[in-house]
Amino acid sequence: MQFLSLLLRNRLAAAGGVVLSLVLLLALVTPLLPLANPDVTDTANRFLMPGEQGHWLGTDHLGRDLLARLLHGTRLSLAVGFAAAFFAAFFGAAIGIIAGYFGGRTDNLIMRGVDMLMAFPYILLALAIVAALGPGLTNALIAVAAVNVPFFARNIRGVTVGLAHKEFVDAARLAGLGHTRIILTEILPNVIPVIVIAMSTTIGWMILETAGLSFLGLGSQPPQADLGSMLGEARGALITNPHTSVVPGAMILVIVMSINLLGDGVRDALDPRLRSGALTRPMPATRVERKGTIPAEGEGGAVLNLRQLQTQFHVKNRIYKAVGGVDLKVAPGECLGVIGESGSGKSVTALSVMGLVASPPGVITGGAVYFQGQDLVGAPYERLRALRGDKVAYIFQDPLATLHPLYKVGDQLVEAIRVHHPVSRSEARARAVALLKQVRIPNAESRIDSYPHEMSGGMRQRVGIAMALANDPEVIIADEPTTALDVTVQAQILSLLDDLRRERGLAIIFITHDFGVVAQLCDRVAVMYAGRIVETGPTAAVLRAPAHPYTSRLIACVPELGGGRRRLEAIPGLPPAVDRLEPGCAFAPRCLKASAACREGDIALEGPGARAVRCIHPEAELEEGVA
Amino acid sequence: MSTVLKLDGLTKSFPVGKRLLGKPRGVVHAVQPVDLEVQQGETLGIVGESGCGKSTLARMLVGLLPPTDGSIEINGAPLDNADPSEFGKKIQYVFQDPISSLNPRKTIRQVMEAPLKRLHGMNRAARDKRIAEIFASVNLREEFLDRYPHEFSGGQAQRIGIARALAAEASILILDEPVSALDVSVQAQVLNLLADLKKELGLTYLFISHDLAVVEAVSDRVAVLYFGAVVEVGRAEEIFRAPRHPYTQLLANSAPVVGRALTAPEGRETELPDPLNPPSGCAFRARCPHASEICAKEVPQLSGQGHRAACHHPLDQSSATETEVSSQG
Amino acid sequence: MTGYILKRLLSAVPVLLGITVIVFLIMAMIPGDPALAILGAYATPENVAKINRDLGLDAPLVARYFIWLGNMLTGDFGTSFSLNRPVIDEVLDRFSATLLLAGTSFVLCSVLGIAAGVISAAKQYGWADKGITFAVLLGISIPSFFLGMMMILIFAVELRWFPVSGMKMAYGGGGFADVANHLVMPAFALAVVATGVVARLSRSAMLEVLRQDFIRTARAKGVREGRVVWGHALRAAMVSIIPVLGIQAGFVLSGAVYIEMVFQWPGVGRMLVDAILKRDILLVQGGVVFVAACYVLFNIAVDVAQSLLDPRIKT
Amino acid sequence: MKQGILNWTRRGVLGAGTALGLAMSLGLAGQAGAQTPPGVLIVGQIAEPKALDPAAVTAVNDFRILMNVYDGLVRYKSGTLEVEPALAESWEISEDGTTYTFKLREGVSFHDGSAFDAEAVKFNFDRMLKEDHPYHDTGPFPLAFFFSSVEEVTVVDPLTVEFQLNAPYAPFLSNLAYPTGLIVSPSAVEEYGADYDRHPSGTGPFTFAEWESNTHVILNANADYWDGAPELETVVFRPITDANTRTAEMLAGGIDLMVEVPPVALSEFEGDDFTVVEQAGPHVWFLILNAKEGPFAEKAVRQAANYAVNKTALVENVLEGTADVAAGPTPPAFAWAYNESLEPYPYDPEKAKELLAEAGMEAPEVTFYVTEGGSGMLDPVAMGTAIQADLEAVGFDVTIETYEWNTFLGEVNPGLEGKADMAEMAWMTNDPDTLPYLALRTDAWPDKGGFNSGYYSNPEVDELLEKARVSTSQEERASLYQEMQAIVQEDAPWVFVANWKQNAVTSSAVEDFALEPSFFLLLKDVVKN
Repeated sequence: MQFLSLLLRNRLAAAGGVVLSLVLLLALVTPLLPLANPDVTDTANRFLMPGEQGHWLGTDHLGRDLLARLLHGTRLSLAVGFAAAFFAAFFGAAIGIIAGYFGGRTDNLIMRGVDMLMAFPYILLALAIVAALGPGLTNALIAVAAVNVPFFARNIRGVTVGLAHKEFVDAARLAGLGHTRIILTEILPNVIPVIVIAMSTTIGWMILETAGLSFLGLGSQPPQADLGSMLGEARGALITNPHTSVVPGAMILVIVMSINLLGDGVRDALDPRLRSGALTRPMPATRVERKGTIPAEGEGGAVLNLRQLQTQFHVKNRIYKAVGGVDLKVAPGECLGVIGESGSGKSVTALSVMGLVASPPGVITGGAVYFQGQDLVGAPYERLRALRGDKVAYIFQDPLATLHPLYKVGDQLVEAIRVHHPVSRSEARARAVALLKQVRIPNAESRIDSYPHEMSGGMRQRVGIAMALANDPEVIIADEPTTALDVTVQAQILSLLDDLRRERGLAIIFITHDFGVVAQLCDRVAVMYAGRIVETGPTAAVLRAPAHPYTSRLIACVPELGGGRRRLEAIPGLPPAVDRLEPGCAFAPRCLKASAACREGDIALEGPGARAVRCIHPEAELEEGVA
Repeated sequence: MSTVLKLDGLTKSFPVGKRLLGKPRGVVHAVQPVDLEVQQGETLGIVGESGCGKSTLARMLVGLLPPTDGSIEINGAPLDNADPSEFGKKIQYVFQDPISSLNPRKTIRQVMEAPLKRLHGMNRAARDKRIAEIFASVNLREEFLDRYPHEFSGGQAQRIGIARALAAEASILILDEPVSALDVSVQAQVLNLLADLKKELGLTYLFISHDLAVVEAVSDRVAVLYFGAVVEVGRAEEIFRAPRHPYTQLLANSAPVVGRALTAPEGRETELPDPLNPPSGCAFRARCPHASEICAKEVPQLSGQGHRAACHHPLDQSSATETEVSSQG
Repeated sequence: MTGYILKRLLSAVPVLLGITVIVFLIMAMIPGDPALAILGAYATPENVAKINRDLGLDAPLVARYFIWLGNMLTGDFGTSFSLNRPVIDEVLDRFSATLLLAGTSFVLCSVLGIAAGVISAAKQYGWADKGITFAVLLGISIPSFFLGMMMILIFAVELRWFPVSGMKMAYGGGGFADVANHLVMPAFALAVVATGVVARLSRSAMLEVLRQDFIRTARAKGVREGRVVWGHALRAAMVSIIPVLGIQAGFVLSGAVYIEMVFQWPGVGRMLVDAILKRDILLVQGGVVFVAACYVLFNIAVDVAQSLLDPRIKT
Repeated sequence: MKQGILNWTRRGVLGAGTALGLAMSLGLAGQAGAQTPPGVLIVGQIAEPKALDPAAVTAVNDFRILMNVYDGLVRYKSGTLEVEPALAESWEISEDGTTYTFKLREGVSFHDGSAFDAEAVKFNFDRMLKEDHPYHDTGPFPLAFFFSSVEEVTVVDPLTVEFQLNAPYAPFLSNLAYPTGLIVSPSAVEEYGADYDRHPSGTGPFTFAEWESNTHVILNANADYWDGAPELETVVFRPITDANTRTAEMLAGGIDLMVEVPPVALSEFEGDDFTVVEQAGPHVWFLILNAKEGPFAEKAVRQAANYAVNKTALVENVLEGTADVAAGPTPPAFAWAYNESLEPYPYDPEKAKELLAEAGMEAPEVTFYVTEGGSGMLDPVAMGTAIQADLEAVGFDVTIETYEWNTFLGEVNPGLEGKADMAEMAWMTNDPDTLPYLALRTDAWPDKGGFNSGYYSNPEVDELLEKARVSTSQEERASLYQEMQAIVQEDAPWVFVANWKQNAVTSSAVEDFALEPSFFLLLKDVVKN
């Protein structure tokens, strides 16, 4: 049902569907319509123009009624196209699933055969098959289906290979299922959408191909005609009576086009990535739709100052308030930790600074980002771009995904430099080597010519850091830079960052979910929950005496090394969904201290000096922490 | 207490650069010969960094990968995965990624019914009853049964995964990074649930993780894996507090801990050895501050009583984690 | 790299052998006697037997296959009885014409298709995207032979902008401008479908890539948007576009059959259709094997290009 | 009125294509349609020639080129199918009809410079006929059996050559006028061997210049031609296999002369820019009826079929007047042998129904073999479909099976028994003997090596044909053939449908062009302005 509504929402697909249903309906009722007999010749009245003597579309070279022939031809073409697609899909899928599921030698053998068939330009194979079987619509159907089997087989095999290694297949095996049952109940349901997509996007092609064979005279036999053979017969009179060609040609076009439109719609509706709107292209900078007043920067001294920043995701009718009014600032030489669980909005906050939140669906809806006193929210793209990587640099989480896989790391570094500084390539390269040395990459001179995949995770992240340092930025925003790394490597990267910031007086905003990391690296920490900061203050003070119940319980959840076997504290319930935030404290439903007041109005983030907490019932009275 | 799971010289190697005919170009020893015993009702933690072979080991244990060599015994009988419906009753697996271990096109009920039907041949009524029991024990509501996997959060999905494993009524569960995809607040929920279940049902766990603190918190004993081999085994409370193998010590020192100053625990070659071209002797020697000549010649074997380590120069039992290893070794 | 190419070439050998077997078997299955085609209305049983003897068609199937294969390995593809000409000469003549047509179309469809796809993706949901999407849809839905027919009617017969058919003027032609002039319509008609397919795929590949983290990295570095799209994103998208180009080459080669028919282009596709109809077995076999071999080589070239582009592919 | 609407639709298509046009006009808006220079004639041929060796080819398409490069000993008199001297100035036939002595023209030389003489004639026939001839392997020579009655060719003196036949064979002279009898240069054959077919050298009005496969064959004028130099400087033969494309090329000015204009396109060439030329030829288009089994075993049913088919409508509408209704098995182009008194079966569906009723046939089921195309087949699919409709109108139940030409021949030539009741067929011959002798005699049933695929048998007809074949008197032969035609028409072994009027179109720049009944294309006297 969801599928249908999705399909209908796609206007083009719906239009295609309507046209196709009309054509199908016409084709179905053709025998019932008061049409002339399509095969009765009337050679005296040949090549009548449309409308003449009651022939709506005129007559062909034997005086047969074109409308009747067109509708009957459409029936045939559709039937053959669908049948060919079905058979090709059926056999192709069967072969593909078997090859992909069993793998190894079976796969090798089958796929070599498929390769062989695919080594022929398909038309040669189709022609040869028709030549061997003799002309006729059934044989053309067989040929078209046969030449398409390899395409399906290869396509489905690829999908099956991916599925066969999925964990749920392993799980099914452990649940006692045999191969046949796994194929039928685990693999097949997941392959069917792919088959349907492949079919819906190839039926049009199949109709074209069968029409092509008929056009060459190898398909339907007279007096019966499908659209292709109508076109083939009409070709002789192309110049004198173009309407006899245009009628079937246009019909093919209409059918194939409506099928393709619908097929695209089916694909879009079935493809989970498309369904979630994931295949939209992020714009160069996040969309800004600021409502309300722009908050002033307030007291200075910070190199980067976020004021009441709000970023939302607009997905269809839902609004996810990922960042719901965040105030953060970081001074030169300072390291600010932002900590939170997934979905707390910490990464979105970081990305919003330079307009890097993917948009659509991201929108910055309020607040300001002051960099050296100037508001960047809504700044022209070119200004943002000039700052990105130059004054404000980023380090991202997964260095394998965030480095371009096809460029050498050196080239990526050189680019980062040359985008902002008009230096020669060789100069930039020398600088890149120096940067790699700074981040303690051994053999920097040779490593510079490596591709990212040739490096280990730790080395890659060092490259990421080098890239962030390339233009001596004022601020580095590090978004979970060590999460994907092993502990031993993480320790090295953290100590490297720490050294660098002390050497260079960098301001760092460090996003993480790990209290241990924050404790070791950051001067101050801000704790985020459901898009807002619930507590902030000097790291040591916050860790020692967390004020917000969330902070304190979260710290208690984290097992610390050296405690031996024990039971852990847990927070019951789940973090709230940010598209359905209740008024008041977002943590209230999970909080043991929650009172009615917690669920009422907005609670301010307040506290003395450097510390602040957004809670009515703080765990402890705040003391002014030491930064 | 009896030994329920016994691994004897379990080895897995993958051929690399397969050719159509003839021998492969090289062999990667993903798991070096591993000997381990797990007692009834015990939780054995296995810890190691990425690429150390812990998942390969786990997959061999549940018969998803055939071992190259060695044997697995369950309750004294060699493991036989020829008949999946027999095998599944002995040992079950909980996957790392809770969502992708559930077939996106099946309802939770269908997922839950498979083991009951295939392994235990229950009829419909019996199945419904059993599912209700299991769901109650993992704190899941029965209304979830008719939903599809994508409607669940990671924590819920992982409970479903555990529920499925329980449905098989196997006494041994292999837990492969069961909480690493979860947030800390949810992670604790799941870990506590696992602990409760174990007590109630008398299960035996093999708990695999890269997170030292988590492993320590849930395990009776811990085995440390490095480069496909067990380098140290010992009681959970001892192994990180007083490691005997330098690698274990390195791990313990690397874990970020509140209140400990930030230092780079290691400055030398940090990368794992090349699996296609493994070093002679001890695989850790290139990173080891104590490496000597013998380390390059002989592969160290696990030695000691109870707390065992595979090292030619084991650390003194008394040396505590606080002893920082000089980074330039 | 050389090793990789050699390895790929070697792996093509069994594929090619398989192709020879398939072609040979299919041709052996085709009913109808080549002798009949030679003799036409004068085919008496004696004459037929004599011609069959002359053509060596009276030997057993397996023997014929190996004789044919052996000859082919020495470069002797036999003689076409319908053309009375060595198969290899005819195939080379015809193939060069097809290469010109299909090659031009292939370049057209690659360049236009990728450009359209990239623009379409970069301007997603904008007017350019809608326009391109519609044009692409029209392109992949129109039968190329119908398009060709209409083009002849309009641009050759009515407007006389381009010649109707053939590869060059019958008399005094053959210069670059002349051939190019003859090439415009058929190359365009042939390229339409493939351009559509390439554009669609390029668009989705680009959309896929533009969401990747490394694009965000490039933007975070301050790389200009033009370079992000046409440099970073396109380069990564090429990894999935190139294999499709390889497949499209096959489609263009296949589509050339119709286009060669409609425009009377003296190419190998039309030759093969004629040869199949005339049961000119040696010509069909030789032609198909030659075309298939070229296609296999082309695909190896595609793989090599792919491995040059993508350092992650082990060579 | 019709013209008006027609133009309007053409506009419509034009309009629809304008968008496309704008895109295209960015390309090379070229100088297409440029006229070819005077003196150069571009001929739109129907196919690529197979070879330019007259002994090796069978197709009319190739003959069209060869007749301009070579001469035979004799040729057809312009506008007729009667032989006249060519390279032979005169000849004598012995009383018993087995020895032919030819006196050759003096001072003729081949294009390669070698002299034409009696040795050359002997070389030509020995090459074709004698398996031990050193150049016999430059074949195969599929039509060599035209001369299978020749026992020996003897050089009497350089300008006299004698043919010894093993039996009297009346069509011998007209076979000599056929392209298979054209004389090639022995020295060229010796020089090129098997490659001779691409390096032709004859004595004809044009010399071979260039053959680029699939593109053109170019001939240049032979200024020293013994019968006077041709008017044209150069002739270019362009193969355009597709009739529709040929038409488009003609309309677009890409060719000056096209042959075999598709009937539907003829209306395009009305007006001053083009000249349509027509010529009836020795062609007959008919339906073979299976007289051995099935409904057509009955003569009345065969006649019913003849009455049922509306031949006038077929030739006028389907074939747009490019053919005449056929009356019997012999085409009127063989004027001397044609029975003028025969009238075609009239279109009379009522009579057909009566005959069917008399024969007690109700809705006889008929399987009808139709071909997709083939030499002389005149739009066979459309014809077959229209015939099917006509037959069904009087009560037949007709199923069409369509085959590609060669497959079709493979099905039809071995006989229709057990497979079909009716098949399309067309023959073009150079002698009134050929078709009936090969396709109507009892001894020509397929199992005896003939082409009588419908198993017609009438001893009277057999006798008449045998007699005519050995007679040396044209008059006697004429009366025998005429008698045969009357009997065959009555017996109706075939449905006699049409005699093709071959056509061609020339642009207004071409003058003095005419088609021959032989269907050859003779360009010696053509002028191109």
